Amino acid sequence: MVSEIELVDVQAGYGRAAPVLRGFSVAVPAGTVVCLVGPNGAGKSTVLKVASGLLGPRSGRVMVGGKDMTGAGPQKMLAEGVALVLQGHSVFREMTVEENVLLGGYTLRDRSLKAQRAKFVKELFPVVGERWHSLAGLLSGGQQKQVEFARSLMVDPKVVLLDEPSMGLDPKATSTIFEQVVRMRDAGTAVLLVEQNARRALETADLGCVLDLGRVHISGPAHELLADPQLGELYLGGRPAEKPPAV
Amino acid sequence: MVTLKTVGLRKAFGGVVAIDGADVEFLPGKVNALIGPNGSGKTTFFNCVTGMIKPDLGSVVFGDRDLTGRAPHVIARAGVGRTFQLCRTFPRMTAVENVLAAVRPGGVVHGLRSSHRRTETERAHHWLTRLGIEHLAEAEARNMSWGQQKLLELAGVLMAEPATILLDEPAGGVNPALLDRIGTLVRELNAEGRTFVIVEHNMDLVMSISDHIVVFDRGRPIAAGPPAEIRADERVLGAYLGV
Amino acid sequence: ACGGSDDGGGEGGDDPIVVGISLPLTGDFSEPGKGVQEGYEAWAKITNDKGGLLGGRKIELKILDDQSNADRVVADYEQLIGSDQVDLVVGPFSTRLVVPSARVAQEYGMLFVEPAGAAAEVFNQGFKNLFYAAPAVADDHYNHLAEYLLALPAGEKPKTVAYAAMDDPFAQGTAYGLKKKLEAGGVKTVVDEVYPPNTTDFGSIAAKIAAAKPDMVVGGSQYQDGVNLIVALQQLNYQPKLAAFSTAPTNPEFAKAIGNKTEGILSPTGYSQDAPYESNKEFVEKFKAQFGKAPEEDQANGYTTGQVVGAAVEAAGCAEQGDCQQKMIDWLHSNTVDTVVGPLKWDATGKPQGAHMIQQWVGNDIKIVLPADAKEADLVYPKPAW
Amino acid sequence: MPNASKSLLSYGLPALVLIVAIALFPSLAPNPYILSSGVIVLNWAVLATAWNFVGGFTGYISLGHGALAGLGGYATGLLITKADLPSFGALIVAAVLVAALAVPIGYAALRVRGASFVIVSIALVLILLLVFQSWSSVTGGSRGLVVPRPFPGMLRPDHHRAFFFLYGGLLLLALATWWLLDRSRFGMGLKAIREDEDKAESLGTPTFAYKLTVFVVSAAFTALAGGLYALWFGDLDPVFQFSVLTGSYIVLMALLGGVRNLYGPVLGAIVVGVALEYFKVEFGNSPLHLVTTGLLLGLVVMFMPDGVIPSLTALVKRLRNREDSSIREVTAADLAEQRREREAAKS
Amino acid sequence: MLVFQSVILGLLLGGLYALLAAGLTLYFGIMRVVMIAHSAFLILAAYLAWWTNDRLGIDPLLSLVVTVPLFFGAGVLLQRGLLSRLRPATLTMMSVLITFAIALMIEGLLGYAFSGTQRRIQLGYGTASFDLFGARVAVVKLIAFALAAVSLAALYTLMKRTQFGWALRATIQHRDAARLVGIDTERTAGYGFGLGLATAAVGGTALSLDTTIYPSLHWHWIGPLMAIIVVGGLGSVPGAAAAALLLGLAQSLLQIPMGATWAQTVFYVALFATLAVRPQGFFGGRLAQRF
Ligand SMILES: Nc1ncnc2c1ncn2[C@@H]1O[C@H](COP(=O)(O)OP(=O)(O)OP(=O)(O)O)[C@@H](O)[C@H]1O
Ligand SMILES: Nc1ncnc2c1ncn2[C@@H]1O[C@H](COP(=O)(O)OP(=O)(O)OP(=O)(O)O)[C@@H](O)[C@H]1O
Ligand SMILES: [Mg+2]
Ligand SMILES: [Mg+2]
Repeated sequence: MVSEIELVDVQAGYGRAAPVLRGFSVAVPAGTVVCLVGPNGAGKSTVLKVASGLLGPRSGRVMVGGKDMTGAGPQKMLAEGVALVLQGHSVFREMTVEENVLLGGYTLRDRSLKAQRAKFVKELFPVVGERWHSLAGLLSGGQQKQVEFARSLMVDPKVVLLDEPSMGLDPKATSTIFEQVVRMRDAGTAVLLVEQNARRALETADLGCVLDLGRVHISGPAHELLADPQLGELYLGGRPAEKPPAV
Repeated sequence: MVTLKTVGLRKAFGGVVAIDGADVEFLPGKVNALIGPNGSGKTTFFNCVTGMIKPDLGSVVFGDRDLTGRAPHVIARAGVGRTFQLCRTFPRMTAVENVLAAVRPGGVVHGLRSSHRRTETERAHHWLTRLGIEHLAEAEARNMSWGQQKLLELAGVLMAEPATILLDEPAGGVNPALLDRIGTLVRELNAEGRTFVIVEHNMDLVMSISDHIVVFDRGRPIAAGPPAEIRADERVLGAYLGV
Repeated sequence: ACGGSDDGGGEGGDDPIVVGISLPLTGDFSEPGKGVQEGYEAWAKITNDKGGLLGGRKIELKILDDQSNADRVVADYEQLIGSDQVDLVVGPFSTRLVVPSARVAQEYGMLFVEPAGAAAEVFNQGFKNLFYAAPAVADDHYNHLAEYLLALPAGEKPKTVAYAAMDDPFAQGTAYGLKKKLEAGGVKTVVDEVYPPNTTDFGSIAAKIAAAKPDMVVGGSQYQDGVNLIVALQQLNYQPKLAAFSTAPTNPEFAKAIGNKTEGILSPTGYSQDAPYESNKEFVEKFKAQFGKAPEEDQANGYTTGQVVGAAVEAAGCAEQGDCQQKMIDWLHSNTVDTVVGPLKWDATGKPQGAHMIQQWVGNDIKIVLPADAKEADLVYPKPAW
Repeated sequence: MPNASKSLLSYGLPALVLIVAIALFPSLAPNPYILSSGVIVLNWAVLATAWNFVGGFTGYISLGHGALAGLGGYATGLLITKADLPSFGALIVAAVLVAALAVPIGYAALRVRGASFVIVSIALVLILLLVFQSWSSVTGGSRGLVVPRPFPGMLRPDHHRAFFFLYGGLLLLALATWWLLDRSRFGMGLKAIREDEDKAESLGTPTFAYKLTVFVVSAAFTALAGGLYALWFGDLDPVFQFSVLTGSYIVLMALLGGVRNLYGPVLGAIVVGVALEYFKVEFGNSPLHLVTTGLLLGLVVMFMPDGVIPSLTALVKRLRNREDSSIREVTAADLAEQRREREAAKS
Repeated sequence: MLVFQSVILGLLLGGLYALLAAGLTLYFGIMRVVMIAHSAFLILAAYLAWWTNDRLGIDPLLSLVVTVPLFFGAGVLLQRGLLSRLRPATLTMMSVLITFAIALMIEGLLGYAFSGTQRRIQLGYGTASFDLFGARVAVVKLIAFALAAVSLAALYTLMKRTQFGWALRATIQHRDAARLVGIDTERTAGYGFGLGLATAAVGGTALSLDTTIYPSLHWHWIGPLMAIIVVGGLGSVPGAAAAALLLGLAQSLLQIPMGATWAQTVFYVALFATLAVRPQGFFGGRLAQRF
């Protein structure tokens, strides 16, 4: 079976510095959620930047739908159906929420489709509708994150790359996002998910992949990784519920 | 040990009322948590308390000092340190310099003393080590990943040793394995007598380390109490946890 | 003039006499600067064609560009005197540059004849080595016009005058020289505007003048500001009985620049191609041959400077740094030199003792109308509409 | 400590070279013209170093320092002519006055950051030009101001020599001050402001007081250089004293050398100052000197935005060890291992 | 009477200021580039208009046909070749210097090609004027004003109403995010810059109709224009236009009691007043930094 997106033996890094990714491979088939976890600075965001075309790999290949897209920019990648939601905050701060969301559909020619999608995301994230006309940069951190996610939902990509989508979100919004991930998977989308909320993410994901120092440390079905005690200690944190509550 | 509290704090941005008459009192010498849904005013509350923005009404009281509307550096010197939600580091300084820069420089004249003193540098390395980013000591902050910067910022605040530490989402983007250690760290520092106020959406962390939780909704506190009580509070469940 | 030239020529052989000059070939004053340069070049060529000075020593010009900048002009003279060891230096263009460069020359003990420092401040710096090679300083440019106007019968005398002057020692000096004399003669000043040298929009100044409806308008102008002011006045359809502007109307481009609406405009001038002085005929003729055009005032100023220095050299019988310079200075202080602008003599401060002629646009030509003994046409007053 | 020897190499050695060069230059200069060019270059060096107090530490780029120098010059000249102060007394008083004036100027200008500050600094030059041109009853307007000679009767070459040493002393003083600030906490605070002003403030740095102080210090040195220039040069004209071009030459010099480095501005001043003289000789007859200056500035910004000194150091470093990874790399397992060891050692 | 005449003159002048400031606003407010060379390009365009008229004898307005596309192209090249290579973190500061360098080069080349002489277009209708309720309105000034008004309106519409305007703003605010929604950020930023320079072409031509030009004239324009965009609120085209009209008017009226020189200070007084009272400008403008 052809994977929707596949990175093969990728080497990548920033500027002249030593490589961040050193022979990294991952494949995400359609209708699958692959979760990437790893310590801070392991190179998770770098993987997504390479997969979306923001960062060209030094060597290795990037395949989309079986096609070699190595070195293609984000515009071409988007045309092939690859979309990325960045880590941190990437709203257009001095544009309104409306402009932000509608720009998500920049590549859509069909106006009615755009309107329909906008309506859908407004319903999904009530705050987007409520603050439709305010400048996005004025929203709270979590609200901005929701606008960003809403923006990415304006198109209907084949591959979705999510970089810590739940960061800064309250439990309700986090659930919405995970529900949406599941819904996308069920619709046949390939999802590559980076999460520090690792346990929750692995519970949702089909496959897991632990990244450390730019290499795959271990990969396999998500539930198996969850059960691995050594992994738990090194990457996933002890299960807080098992600890005696602090006084 | 001094108490941090606000009385009738209010801040509106145009039509949006971010904080709506908040009376909040944090327990001195304890780990306090401030939780609430997105947009409930937590960050704005921090900004008001630390002088980054001026409240429209109400006052911020620190012990017996009224610090309402004072400049941020004045409040910082009164012993309140903070981190930012969208983390802020000094991008073209190395990690060690970032941490060293957090040592309170004091007034202009006082500031003429040499920096980089041996003991201080050692302390800076100490904090980097404890937060697991010692290997990045000579790297510039702009070349770090999100989580690494988050940790670096935390190291800076800890280096400054304020009596009261406000953390805005310290766990956002930090690897869970490290999170446990941050929790332990907070507890240790708290045992040394520091007061913490932590804004956080990671409920596991909040519940495990805090002594006292204040819940915000739409700019005002709707509940306050120990974790067990908050966990059982229906208003909290409805407003925040969404169950 | 005296026999010493033969001895001088004997020892110096035919070493050229190097004359160092700094001129604003670029920057704000580059146009007049180039004019002065042509004057200097004409002087060197004409003199050399006649066999040079001191019995056979040719003149060699060393010209540096000061970019119209005072720092540069000082560095230039510093370089010319200190490093290039020139024999003589002569002045740059514009009052702003003359004062600093005269000081350098003074501190190296050099004679300094200059073609362009017409403003009063040049002469109250206490320079002992400076000579202005032109008939009159700025304040005296309009002397003949003032006399003429004040001599008119009471009914015809202009009653009100508007002055607009560029904030520049020279340009302002011309207008204020006239203002002082007219005010003393009871003529009222109704507008007195000073604008910075870089002004390009004259709408408001013109509006103010037009609204005051004075009988006469006087512009203390360089070139372009004068043109702009006249155009702005014409846009407002203001018709004075008399209009006098310094410098601008004598420029060959002037008529075209204001769309040929030049009727009756007055201007002082220190030089006329048709002036009857002996050396002038030679100058005009040879200048035309060299540059293919007739000389204007700037060219004449440069040439005059050369003539003055040349006379001093011949009189002193030498041309080099050192004691010779003081000899030349002393000679110039006590003698008169014949030049293309007439005989020149100086007071102790180096100020020349003469006045300018007044020209007026009549038909499509500019003619000398004052003083009476030099006039080519009668002054038309009140002037026709422009 | 290796740090100490490194700082001796990067601070002490150049200082020694500089002192020796200043001491010897006047006797080596072949003629007074070269000596006067030396004075000009040293003037630039002082100005660029003074500028670097603001530009290098706080990152606020001022195109208006030319105006502060002009103010220093005019203040010196006016104090001599109008208040009858002795020349060097006037110089000191003028520097103090300009420093005092820098407080309100800084107060207005430093309220805004980034690009707005640049605009304000340009506006400062233009407004002072207007004032000094128009207020002619005091300043002499566009007629200029003549500053009496401090050493009347001194011959010009000796005059140059005296001022060369005065400027040399001032430069060393400015460099020493910069160095002291650089290694102080005050300097650290200023650098923090350069990186992130809000963050610095939240850490307890009184950012405004810091910025203002360093601006005043910078203004004082700039005014001293400007005043010295007035004494040396003797003629002040608003058009040249208050020129954006002067300010931009200063910026060019500082940037070229490297603003984060003690000797960067001096090096830049020497390179650009000498180049300016050279261009003048080479292209004297055309406005191409503007083009070459522009080109040089453009090249610096595009290819060496950090300046010559840092670029060279980086190059040397790269040639020495090809793989640029000063960062130790550790995996989560390594970290866990280290921690365990430490804990074991503790107990 | 004099006051009314001054009001007319002030408004006509303000219109020109508005157009020129709009270009600056475009770079500065939207692209974070401080474009010191804007007024140098302005003078360049004015020179080209003068040259067309002087050498070819045709109306200077016709030079627009060439200068507008030429400047647009130059803007695209400038952005792609130079500005886009600057580090985003230091873009604002470094752009000051690089555009300053360009200004110097333009000034130097103009001086080289046309000498430092002041030039002025000589038009048949140069001194023509008509009466408006007792005030005189010069035809050339009215033409300049009309050019400015039309270009401003076009610019505003383009920025607010078109897909391109949105894309441009998005590109500047978060380049990576803009690329990720499918915007060709390089091209967009290049076109944006070209647009700004195109306004300089129009403004320069309008300027050349009724004033003198010389190579170093651009310094004279930088101050007032910068003041206008700060007063108007960095980044707001309507704000810049309003501030321009207001300050043009104020300058013109203040010349009556204060004279030309002191009247110019109104720009700087307004600048400092704005910074003291409302640093973000009086007519909208940029978002304050959020924590
Ligand atoms: N712009 C950059 N320039 C240079 N180095 C960078 C840059 N961004 C990241 N790095 C380095 O690359 C490594 C991997 O970074 P990356 O952002 O991919 O990590 P990550 O796994 O996403 O971490 P986190 O969980 O903290 O987000 C880090 O060590 C970091 O220091
Ligand atoms: N500068 C501002 N201008 C306008 N509105 C603002 C501003 N700052 C905050 N707000 C609004 O105030 C409300 C509270 O924001 P705040 O950032 O305090 O929320 P928060 O509790 O920190 O949320 P989160 O958990 O998402 O970080 C939000 O609705 C936000 O849009
Ligand atoms: Mg990451
Ligand atoms: Mg928040």
